[in-house]
Amino acid sequence: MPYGGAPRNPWKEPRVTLSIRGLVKGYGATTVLDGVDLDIAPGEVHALLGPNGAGKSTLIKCIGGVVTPDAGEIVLDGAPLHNLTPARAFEAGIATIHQHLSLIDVLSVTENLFLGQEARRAGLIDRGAQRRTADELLERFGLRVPATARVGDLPIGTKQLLEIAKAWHRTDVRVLILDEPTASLSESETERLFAEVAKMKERGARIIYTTHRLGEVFRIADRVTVVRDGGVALSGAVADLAPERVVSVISGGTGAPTAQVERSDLGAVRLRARGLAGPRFGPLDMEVRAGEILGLYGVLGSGRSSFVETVAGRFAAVEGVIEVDGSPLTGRGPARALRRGIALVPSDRARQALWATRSAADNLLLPSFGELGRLGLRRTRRERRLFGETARKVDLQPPDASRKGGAFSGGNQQKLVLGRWLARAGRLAVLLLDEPTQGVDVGARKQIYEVCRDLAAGGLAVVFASSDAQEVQQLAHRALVMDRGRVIAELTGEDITEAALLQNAHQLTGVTGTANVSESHP
Amino acid sequence: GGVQEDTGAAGGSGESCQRSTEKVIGFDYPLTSLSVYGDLKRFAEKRAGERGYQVKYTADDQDLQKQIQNVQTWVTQKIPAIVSYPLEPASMEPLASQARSQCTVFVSYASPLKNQDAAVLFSGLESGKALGESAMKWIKDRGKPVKVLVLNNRDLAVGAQRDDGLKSVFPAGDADVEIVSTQKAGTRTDGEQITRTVLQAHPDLNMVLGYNDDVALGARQAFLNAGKKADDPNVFIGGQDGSKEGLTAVSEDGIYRVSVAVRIRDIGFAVTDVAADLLESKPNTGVNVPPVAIDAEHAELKDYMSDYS
Amino acid sequence: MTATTVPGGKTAPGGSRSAIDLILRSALLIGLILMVVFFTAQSDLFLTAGNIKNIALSSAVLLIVAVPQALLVIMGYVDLSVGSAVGLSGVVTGLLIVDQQWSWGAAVLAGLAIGTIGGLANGVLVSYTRLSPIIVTLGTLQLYRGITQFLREDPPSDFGRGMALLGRGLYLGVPVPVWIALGVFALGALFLYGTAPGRHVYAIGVNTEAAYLSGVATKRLPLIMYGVIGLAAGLGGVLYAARLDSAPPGTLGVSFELEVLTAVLLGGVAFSGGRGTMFGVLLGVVFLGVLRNGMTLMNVPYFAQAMATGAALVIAAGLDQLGQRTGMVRRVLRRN
Amino acid sequence: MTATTVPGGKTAPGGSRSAIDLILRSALLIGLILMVVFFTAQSDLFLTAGNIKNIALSSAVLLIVAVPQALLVIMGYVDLSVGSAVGLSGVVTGLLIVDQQWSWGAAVLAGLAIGTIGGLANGVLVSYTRLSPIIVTLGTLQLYRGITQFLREDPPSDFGRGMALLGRGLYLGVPVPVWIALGVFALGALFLYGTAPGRHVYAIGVNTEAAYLSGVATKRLPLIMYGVIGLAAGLGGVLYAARLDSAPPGTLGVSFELEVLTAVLLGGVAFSGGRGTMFGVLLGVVFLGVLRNGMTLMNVPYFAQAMATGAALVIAAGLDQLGQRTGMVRRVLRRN
Ligand SMILES: Nc1ncnc2c1ncn2[C@@H]1O[C@H](COP(=O)(O)OP(=O)(O)OP(=O)(O)O)[C@@H](O)[C@H]1O
Ligand SMILES: Nc1ncnc2c1ncn2[C@@H]1O[C@H](COP(=O)(O)OP(=O)(O)OP(=O)(O)O)[C@@H](O)[C@H]1O
Ligand SMILES: [Mg+2]
Ligand SMILES: [Mg+2]
Repeated sequence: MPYGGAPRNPWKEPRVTLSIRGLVKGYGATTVLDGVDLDIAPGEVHALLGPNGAGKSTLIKCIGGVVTPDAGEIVLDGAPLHNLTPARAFEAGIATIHQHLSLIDVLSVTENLFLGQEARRAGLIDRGAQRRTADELLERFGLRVPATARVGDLPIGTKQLLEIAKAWHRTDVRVLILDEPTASLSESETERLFAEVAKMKERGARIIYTTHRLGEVFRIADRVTVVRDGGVALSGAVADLAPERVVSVISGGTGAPTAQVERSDLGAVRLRARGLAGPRFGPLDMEVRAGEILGLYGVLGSGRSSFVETVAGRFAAVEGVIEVDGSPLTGRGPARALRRGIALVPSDRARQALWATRSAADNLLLPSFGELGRLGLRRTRRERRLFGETARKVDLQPPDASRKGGAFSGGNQQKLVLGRWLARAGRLAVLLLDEPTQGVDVGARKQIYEVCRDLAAGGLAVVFASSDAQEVQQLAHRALVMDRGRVIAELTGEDITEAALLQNAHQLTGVTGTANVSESHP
Repeated sequence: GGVQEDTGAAGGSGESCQRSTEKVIGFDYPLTSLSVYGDLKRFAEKRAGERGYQVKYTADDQDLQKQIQNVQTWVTQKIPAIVSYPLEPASMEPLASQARSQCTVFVSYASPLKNQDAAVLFSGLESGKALGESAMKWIKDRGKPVKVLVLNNRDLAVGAQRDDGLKSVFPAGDADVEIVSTQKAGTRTDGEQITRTVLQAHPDLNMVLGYNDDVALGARQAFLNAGKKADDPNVFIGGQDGSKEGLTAVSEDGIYRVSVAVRIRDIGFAVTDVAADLLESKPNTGVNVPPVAIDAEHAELKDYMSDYS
Repeated sequence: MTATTVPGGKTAPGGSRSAIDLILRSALLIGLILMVVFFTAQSDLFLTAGNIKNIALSSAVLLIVAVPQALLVIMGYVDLSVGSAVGLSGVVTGLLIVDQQWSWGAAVLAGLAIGTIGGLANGVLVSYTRLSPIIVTLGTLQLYRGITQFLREDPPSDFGRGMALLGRGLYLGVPVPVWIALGVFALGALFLYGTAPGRHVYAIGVNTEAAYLSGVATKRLPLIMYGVIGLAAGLGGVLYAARLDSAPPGTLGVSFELEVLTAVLLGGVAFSGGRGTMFGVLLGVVFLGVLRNGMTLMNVPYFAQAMATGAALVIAAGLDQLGQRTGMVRRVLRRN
Repeated sequence: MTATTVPGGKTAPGGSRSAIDLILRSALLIGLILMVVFFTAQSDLFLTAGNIKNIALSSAVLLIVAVPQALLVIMGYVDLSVGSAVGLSGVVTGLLIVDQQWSWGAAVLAGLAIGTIGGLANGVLVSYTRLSPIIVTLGTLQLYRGITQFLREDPPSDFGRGMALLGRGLYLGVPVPVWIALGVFALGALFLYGTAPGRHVYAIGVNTEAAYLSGVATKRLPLIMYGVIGLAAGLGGVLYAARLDSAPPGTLGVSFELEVLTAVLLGGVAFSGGRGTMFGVLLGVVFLGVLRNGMTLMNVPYFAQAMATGAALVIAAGLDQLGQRTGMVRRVLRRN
């Protein structure tokens, strides 16, 4: 039950819409949105699609009062909304779940759910009331974390669900905006989310839904709008739109990623884990060969990130050995791992990978500056050349060396991080990617897959963890399904289908002790 | 209301008191960074040794709050006798009266208090005067106009007293005297830096009067650094305290012409003697050591210097 | 599933948080206890009612200003001008009584007002125009000191009975300033743990952006808090003046800001913001008070006191860290 | 849509940074210029070769320590113990010459060594055991001062010709300390812009976790930098002692740390780390030097100097902000 006053009865509401007219927004020199129109009726789920950097989040920020549009108006139930702030937006009944988490790590789950909307009694926080609502929300979203848990200790997926849950008790929601809510969710969480969205829909909320996982669109959306190059490139009812059409509009003709071709000519074993155990995973054994792309699939908390991060040296292995090209990895720390050619593209871009206030050049070349220099001094010409080449390979948009990392769109930020290792591929043996295409559009996704394949073809061993079954199917030569830190199933080539992955990951959930199926593989 | 003052029975007087037999004296000297401090302690302890007393010290690092806290601690601790150099006399009064009300001997150092059993005085006012007078004398003898830089520090009570003393006799409306600059200086570094700059503005600057030897020595250094001769007859630099370095500089008979000194030995001894006498109920109203302007010709220069290790 | 991966995690601030932190802090607490034991062994005067009263009295003003300072620092701000604010309000109060013959009550109110205004000035500059808190308050540190010395060159003194009671009076055998300090502490704790703005303090400190997106008043709250710390500094200045029965413009409150900062950080408040508890702050203040008092009792020479204090700070910081580490989860998050 | 850019970026990554920031800083630069104009109008002595040399000399040691301090702050660390480190090394050098009859060269090296050791001690505590930099260096600030006063109660002085040349000698008409300061500045700039570790300084300051995962030595680099700032402080102490031809244990370098911090922040280095330029630091140092010198020349009374300095800091901070705002992207990044 939403906290704060009795909800007005949605069925009595007139069927007028949320309508956006001629919205214009630019950052500095660049115009992002150039006259966007959008209408959403009560009880409608409207999918807002577009390539990275198209301006989806910007549009959403305008509606949520985070940024002020340069022109255009936003009308809700006939009343135009002027100079919005996040606080005012809440009052108007607009609840936004932003693409980037807005949770406070040191506060408890409950306190985060109520942040800015606390239940008060006599000027003090009504902990009892908050706690009750919190428990109910956690139940609804199937989150089995204590309401007193410190959010900073929760895995990213759990955080994502909490972020979403925040909107559910806010002031009677008239507009619900979800900006890539499933980016770091796995199937089961996604299902729960959709169920809740459906309820919201019944209550007559207008729902804007942004995603790069097009499958979802055709499951829950009523209408679709694709923004591209500052304007609306396509708008219509889901019913009369073919997926291929949508994809090609978004990707500007690039088309969707193609499925992986079977590899037979695998090289020598480059990465081997023997009885490796670390925080929240293991012990497990694993081999990855030169030219092979290995996918790790599993539900949230199954230990994939912990595993790859341990291999990359972020955590110390509790037991077991990691071998690169046959010789064991000694010492600790990413620097050591890197020297042995192990590189990681981490899952939490903002926290683990990006220098938001530094230039694209610094973000892309930081690990390479040393090697590019001579006698300890940098050689900017070589740096510029390498930046140019790499930016081209990953198709960075815009390919501007001096632009701040934080000013790139999600997908392009990811390209920066990937490019960081591509730029020194020659020195790598193993590339680890954690949720490599989180928040990346179909076009960029395709390019990232191609980069990964090139790297593998170049003799690297590539290992990626993903919560997106489709991604595993498309990218992996071989897939391991993980649960509670153990490998519970292995699939190769043709057998890697979304269905198979989901089935293994879920039906086996709860079965313990079936560890180390993977011992049997070559 | 329920609130009463925390000063015990007000103003206990010396006679009516039963003094402690414990032979301990607390010497609270806040300006630990002054170069005279070490020798002062030495003499106080020398005499204490002779009379079988132990001397304790505080660490106020020139901080009024800390001084009050520390003396307060001593009062509660019932140290038999306290000799205190109050950074801020008014602030010491309540403590002094509280101390005396519990029959602790309270001797004030450098500036007199209302609540005190006795005082070891060397007037800051007199000290400033003495410096001013010898400066005026030098000007008269020389009979040429001078440009003066005054380095004062009124943040400290003693600094203010010395400054007042100086002002009262200097320049006394003398037409030949032009005070081109008056600046606050706390340390030798300040003295050097400020003098260096003022020398830029007034290359003919030829007199610096410092509120203590440290800043004056800084000024002297600035002159030397500016290439002035160490015995330039046209330059007068004067300081106060009669610190070891100050007197050494004076003895070199150069531009550092005066340091107004009080006999460190006498004061050090007095600190112990006054307190000890009172503890032993011998009458002692304290001492007043007169500040003397010591110049190179001064007869006692050697004796003063011999006080230092 | 994920539930299992989260060991209890009762570490969020709030009722539960303060409890945990009590344990987290305990390392420092143990350090304090050891120190007390040591001093008691050294001097039988240490653990006397009179001496404890001393320590409390000399820690009172520090605590009064440390509480709002901690709140600011947790929010990611800081006020370094408190030293001069203390001086300014003390001197203003003093000269109003002495030169203008104001009643002490009125003068005290004026002193508090001055402090508050000074604080709000900082607040406007820092939270609305987004200037660097450190540089701005370093500036006003000088500015307020200058004004103080401009107002009066030599100290006003002799403020009469009312002030005497305020500064040195006893109520139920406990000095008035100590009562006030305890009141301030209680209010601070209630605010931080009991009220919504209290929660927002952490939110702003950890992630201003996120707090803003959640509709928290990310600018007003710091502004108000600067006003509060100004008020607290004003109170401190008044109490000092009352206790000293004089207000030296050049020295009243000098370097007090560093003492406050030391106490706050010693108490485990992270300068980068987002972390800290009221209990920790109390601990930091008491730690410093006990250390100074004990060393004077033991007649430690001044240079040795400096060394000991320095060493104590470093060790205390170490103990605090130790406390932090005990949080299992934190160890994981802090890569190791 | 965002096609307003050239592939590969028109300017060198390093070059562009400093170039952009040069413009960013310009607001403060203009403030400085206005100040110079003002003082020149006030006193025709201000813009004389002699006085400029004098300003340079007064700013030399400040610059020498401000450069490594800036690098530390950009990395998100800080060293507040430099004031005492200056005192310690100055006194050690002095007493080795005076009491131990060491040659001045040897004594100077010893002074530098002491400073470096002190710095490394801070570094180990801060970067390896992860103690709070502020609290630790506030501790060593006291510790080193205590040691200094323990070593020698009254100032050693009269260091002879070698020291005199070091502290006051001229080379090509420019004081030796100024040459040294310029050298340090050049090295600092070369390091920050011309070397890989220089880039890492920013990376650590902006996002330590990301730097760590990218193989940056997130602990060794700060440690080394603490050693360097210790060395610089040692150098500063030696130069002070040389110029004063004496080293007062109680006062040499007192509150120097605040001066350094002020200059660095004034120069637009963000205390929270990640932002700052060498040019800005130079600007901050010069700004303070000119201000102090000009006011002394004009014989401004003490309290007025305090007020003016305070106001100047606040205004300068404002100008710096203004500079920041000119960067479009930054505006947005700072949640518009
Ligand atoms: N703070 C900012 N400063 C400057 N430019 C920005 C900023 N935020 C976004 N932009 C630019 O605005 C454009 C739109 O960004 P936005 O995040 O809205 O795209 P998006 O459609 O949400 O992309 P994604 O699908 O990756 O989330 C991008 O080109 C981005 O570079
Ligand atoms: N309970 C936890 N305590 C501390 N850190 C955690 C916890 N769970 C995950 N993490 C860390 O948070 C980051 C992301 O969490 P994530 O859930 O992706 O990792 P995971 O536990 O390996 O599960 P997954 O299989 O979903 O990756 C990783 O660095 C992981 O090590
Ligand atoms: Mg987006
Ligand atoms: Mg993961």
